[in-house]
Amino acid sequence: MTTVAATAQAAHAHHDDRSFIQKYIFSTDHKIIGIQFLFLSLFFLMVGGLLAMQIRWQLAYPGKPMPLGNLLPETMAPGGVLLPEYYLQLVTMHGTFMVFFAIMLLLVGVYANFLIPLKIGAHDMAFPRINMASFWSAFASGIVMLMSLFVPEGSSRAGWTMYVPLSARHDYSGAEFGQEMWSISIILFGLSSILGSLNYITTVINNRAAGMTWFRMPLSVWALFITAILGLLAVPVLAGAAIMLLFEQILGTHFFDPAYGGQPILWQHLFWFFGHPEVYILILPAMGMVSELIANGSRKPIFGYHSMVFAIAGIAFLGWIVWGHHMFVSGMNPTLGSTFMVSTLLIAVPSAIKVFNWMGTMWRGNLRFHVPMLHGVAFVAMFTIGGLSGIFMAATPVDMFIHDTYFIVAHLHYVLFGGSLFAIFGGIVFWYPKMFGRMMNETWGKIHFWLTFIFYNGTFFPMHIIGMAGHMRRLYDPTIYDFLKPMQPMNEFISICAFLLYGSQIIFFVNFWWSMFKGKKASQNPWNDNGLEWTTPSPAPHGNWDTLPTVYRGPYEFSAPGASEDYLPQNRKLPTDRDPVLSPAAGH
Amino acid sequence: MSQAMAGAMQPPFPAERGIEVYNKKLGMWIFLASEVMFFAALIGSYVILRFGATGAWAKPGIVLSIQITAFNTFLLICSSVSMVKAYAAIQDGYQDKMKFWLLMTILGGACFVGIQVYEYIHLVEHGFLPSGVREGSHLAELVENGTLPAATMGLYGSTFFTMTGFHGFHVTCGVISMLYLYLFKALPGKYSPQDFGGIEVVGLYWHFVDLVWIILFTIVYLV
Amino acid sequence: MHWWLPPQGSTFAPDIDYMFTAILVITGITFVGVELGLLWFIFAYRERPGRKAFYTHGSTKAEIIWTAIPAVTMVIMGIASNGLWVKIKGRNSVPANAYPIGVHAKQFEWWFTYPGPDGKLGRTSPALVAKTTNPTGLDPDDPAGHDDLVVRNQMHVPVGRPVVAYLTAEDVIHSFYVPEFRVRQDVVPGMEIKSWFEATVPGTYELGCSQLCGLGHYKMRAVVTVHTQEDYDAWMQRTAKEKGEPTS
Amino acid sequence: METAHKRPNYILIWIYLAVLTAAELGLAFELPITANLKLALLLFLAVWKALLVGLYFMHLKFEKWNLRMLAIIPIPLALILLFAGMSEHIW
Repeated sequence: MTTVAATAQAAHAHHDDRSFIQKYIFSTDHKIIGIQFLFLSLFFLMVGGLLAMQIRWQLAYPGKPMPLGNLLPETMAPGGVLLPEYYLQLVTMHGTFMVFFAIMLLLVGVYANFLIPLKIGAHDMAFPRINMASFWSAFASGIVMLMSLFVPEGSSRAGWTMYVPLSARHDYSGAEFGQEMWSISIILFGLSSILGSLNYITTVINNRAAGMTWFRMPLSVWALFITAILGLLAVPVLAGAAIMLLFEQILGTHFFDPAYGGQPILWQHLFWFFGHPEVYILILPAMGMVSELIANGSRKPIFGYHSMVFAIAGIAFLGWIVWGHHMFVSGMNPTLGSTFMVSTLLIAVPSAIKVFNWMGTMWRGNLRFHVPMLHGVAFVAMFTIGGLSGIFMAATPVDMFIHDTYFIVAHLHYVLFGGSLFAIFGGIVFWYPKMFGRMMNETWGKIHFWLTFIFYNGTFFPMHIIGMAGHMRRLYDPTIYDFLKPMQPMNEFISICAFLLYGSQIIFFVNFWWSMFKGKKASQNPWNDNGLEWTTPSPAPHGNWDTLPTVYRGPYEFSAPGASEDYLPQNRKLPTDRDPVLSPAAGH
Repeated sequence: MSQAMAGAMQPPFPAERGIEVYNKKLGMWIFLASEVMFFAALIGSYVILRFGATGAWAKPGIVLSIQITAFNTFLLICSSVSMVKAYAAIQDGYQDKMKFWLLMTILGGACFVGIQVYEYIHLVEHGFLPSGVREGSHLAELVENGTLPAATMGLYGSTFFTMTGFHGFHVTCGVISMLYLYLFKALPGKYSPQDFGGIEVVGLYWHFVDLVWIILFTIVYLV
Repeated sequence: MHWWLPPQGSTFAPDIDYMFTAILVITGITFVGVELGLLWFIFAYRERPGRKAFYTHGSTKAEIIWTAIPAVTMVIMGIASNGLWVKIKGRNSVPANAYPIGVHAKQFEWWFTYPGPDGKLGRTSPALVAKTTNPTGLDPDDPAGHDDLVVRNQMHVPVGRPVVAYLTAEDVIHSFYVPEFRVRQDVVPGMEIKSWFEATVPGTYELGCSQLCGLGHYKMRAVVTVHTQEDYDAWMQRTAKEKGEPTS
Repeated sequence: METAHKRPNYILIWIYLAVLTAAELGLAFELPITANLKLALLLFLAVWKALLVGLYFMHLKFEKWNLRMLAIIPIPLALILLFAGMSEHIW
């Protein structure tokens, strides 16, 4: 079966006779699907950012007409002044788009699809057609979510966490179709995510190349593998909860309706039981990729490879028993609060191991500051802030004060933007040659990096300060409160930085599209990296390799003594290397 | 590892690396793991809601018919056995036996769905809805005279229809995929003792659906 | 512009601020250490011609050190926080002599019930809520509720006396939040949650809803006035006179 | 094809399952035992039946440990969710 398929694919590599639609639209090639996911998620990243800009305008200049705001329909912003109902839609959809359709798709959809087969030495995913189904259900889900903004009454207004009863009843939130479309979209998204995850897990377990033992796998593959396990087991819980929410809306069930004995807290348990593993779904792949970028940029083996793997696994394991820290003040059993506090604090340990190991990797390296490396180092610096500010929230008494303030907003953006997005940008630049066969422009990449880095900190660091002063989240007009009025200058400063931050992203998008057609042609291994993906031409052909590579060592053998260059590809056979033993049935 | 051990319960497909379980079967097991979490969300919500309910829960046998469902349970167990018989038959190379048992499984599953649809229609006629008890129905009278507790009937309806509904949906998917196997794989004789992955993989799904029903039958109908 | 935590207005505030500061110091040291280390490495190990990176796969000793130190710190921090947590929110944390005030949240206003001379709150039930005549759903059959005072969007508390808020919500989840008191508690429909605090400084504060509760979330604001006991009693008498019989 | 283990007697498992179902039905009647004991017995029987299906029909008994692990991993997670949710009502 496999061998037959392998031969067929190998034949394709030479002579690709698929039609355009088979090749680029309903493709089963993991690389094309990864690129499809890339376009989809970058689109949602842009849309999500645009929503954030409107939020920031309203917070800085409440009640003033927004520039270009009169382009929006009357139901959103009459005369360019945002309505409260539209503001809540912005808040909800910004969170939903960014978490589900931008970052999660970028990390899991794009990188897992593109990198796993290339990095473990497989022709394709274990189930290429399921992979295609996964993309198209994510696509459908995204369209439904996007459309919900334009139905009568607009999209859901209950925040991306959809706390019931607000989200469950029309007379509480004022949104009917939009709310139902949110649930439907999330159910579709859950399907896509589960199909993707089972594919990634099967592929990593079964389709590794000869010699690619578990502990020779690149850390990005480890991270994506463990992320897939988290997604596989967490997302169905969200799908179940979304189904209950949908039934609450269309069938009139009473799961969350206290008048009939339903429990609003149950939704929070279900949501965060998914939601916390989700947080790690959004950061673990970034951590894995950053390990690649930093090792490559430092020209040094990753410091403590095994403990990096165990730290990923440890974070994933602890991720299941910490969800209650989102609910310390929700009316949850306070004894559970104590338990969740301890498990949450313990997560700091594997996170610290990772940060110190990245620093250990850079220590006495030969640091080459190409654009991906810049993003990798920025990830470490910013993730440190996000991780440390998490400790404040883990301590229950402090959380009681800063919960639902801008301190939380700052924290989560330091992890998701300062962490995940920097890794994503770095990763796009790093693997761009393998995707499109050309390099992205280095100078513009550096300009984009520095502008992003500066304005990003200008946007999110002050949020810690206004959060400490008690600034609540999701306020349409903070000037209603006397104690928040003095913070308006800071809000303006944040907003101006936010606009500049969004503006800086234009550089990236222009660079991205320009390089696709006009960029410098990429060689097979432009970054002098060791991974298997660099042993196939750029861009990688259909089927990846004619004959699968054999692996002789781990992925981070940079600057090894005795090697002629400062890198040593995983598949290069040295005279001292022995071929992996492959019995017909057992091949490790 | 000995050759015999490695080949245990697997068709002798060309060797694949990893844990020596062929991709489809491994993929199905991974999918089932996520299904466990899906049903854990639905069943867990039911248990949590019922455990936390302030009033008593309706006694078994008043709203739901235990007799019909017991028969349905038996039917599903039988279809599980026939599925495993089909699997054993093709392992031994008996094409006709395999086709017979597969057909029996499909019939069993289809009957199960049919009976469940009948049960739903019957329940709705009597006034049992996902939103609770319909005004002026037979069940509303029972609520009025105290046979059924008014406070928890809403939750009862919500959880019952959601759990059994999604189970029924899974059974339907199983029947459809088995029908596909029967028409396009089994009848044209594409299975052999060397290649029966489809039967084994869909069988795993089918047994899982049976297993979920065993739990549901106990905690929804009998407790 | 505030650059620090809000003024301290309750007995919890010093403890919580101390905790906050302690964590800030610990994380601050780590932060400065990591960022300085990164800058140093960026400068010292930048690429120069002819250099080759030091080939190493790690050091078990170093890893044990940087696993153990955070682990110990976190466990200590957990133990320290838990004591405070149990004092604030623990099962039996509400002092026996706490003065009860009913807090009823609905879209988008706060209703406060004061116990009157008998010092007891009347029974309430969601089924009895009527928009204008009985906003909090006081049960007319409960004699303890006959002298209760129901006031909209104004919370008055005596200084130096533990106050326990009985939090109920009518429609969606709200959150009771007074920054100066460092108190926050979600108000969940279908549950009655007790949250206590002791105000220390007389004055006027703002109470905000800090859980998204719908369109008017941003203006779901109430004023908290902390009185001395005498002023409080005077306020109570004045309001009772103004209101006449507050319920039924 | 030779299987390395003796094939279980599927009909015997079927009889087991039928008998256990009958026993459960018997427990559904009014019996002179406490509700909690009844609940415990019913759950015990349900788990027994589920185990029979899992171990014999799904061949978990004859699989290697790593596949069994895969089947077992979600169960503690589901139990954690269940008990955390239930603990809301016992404090």
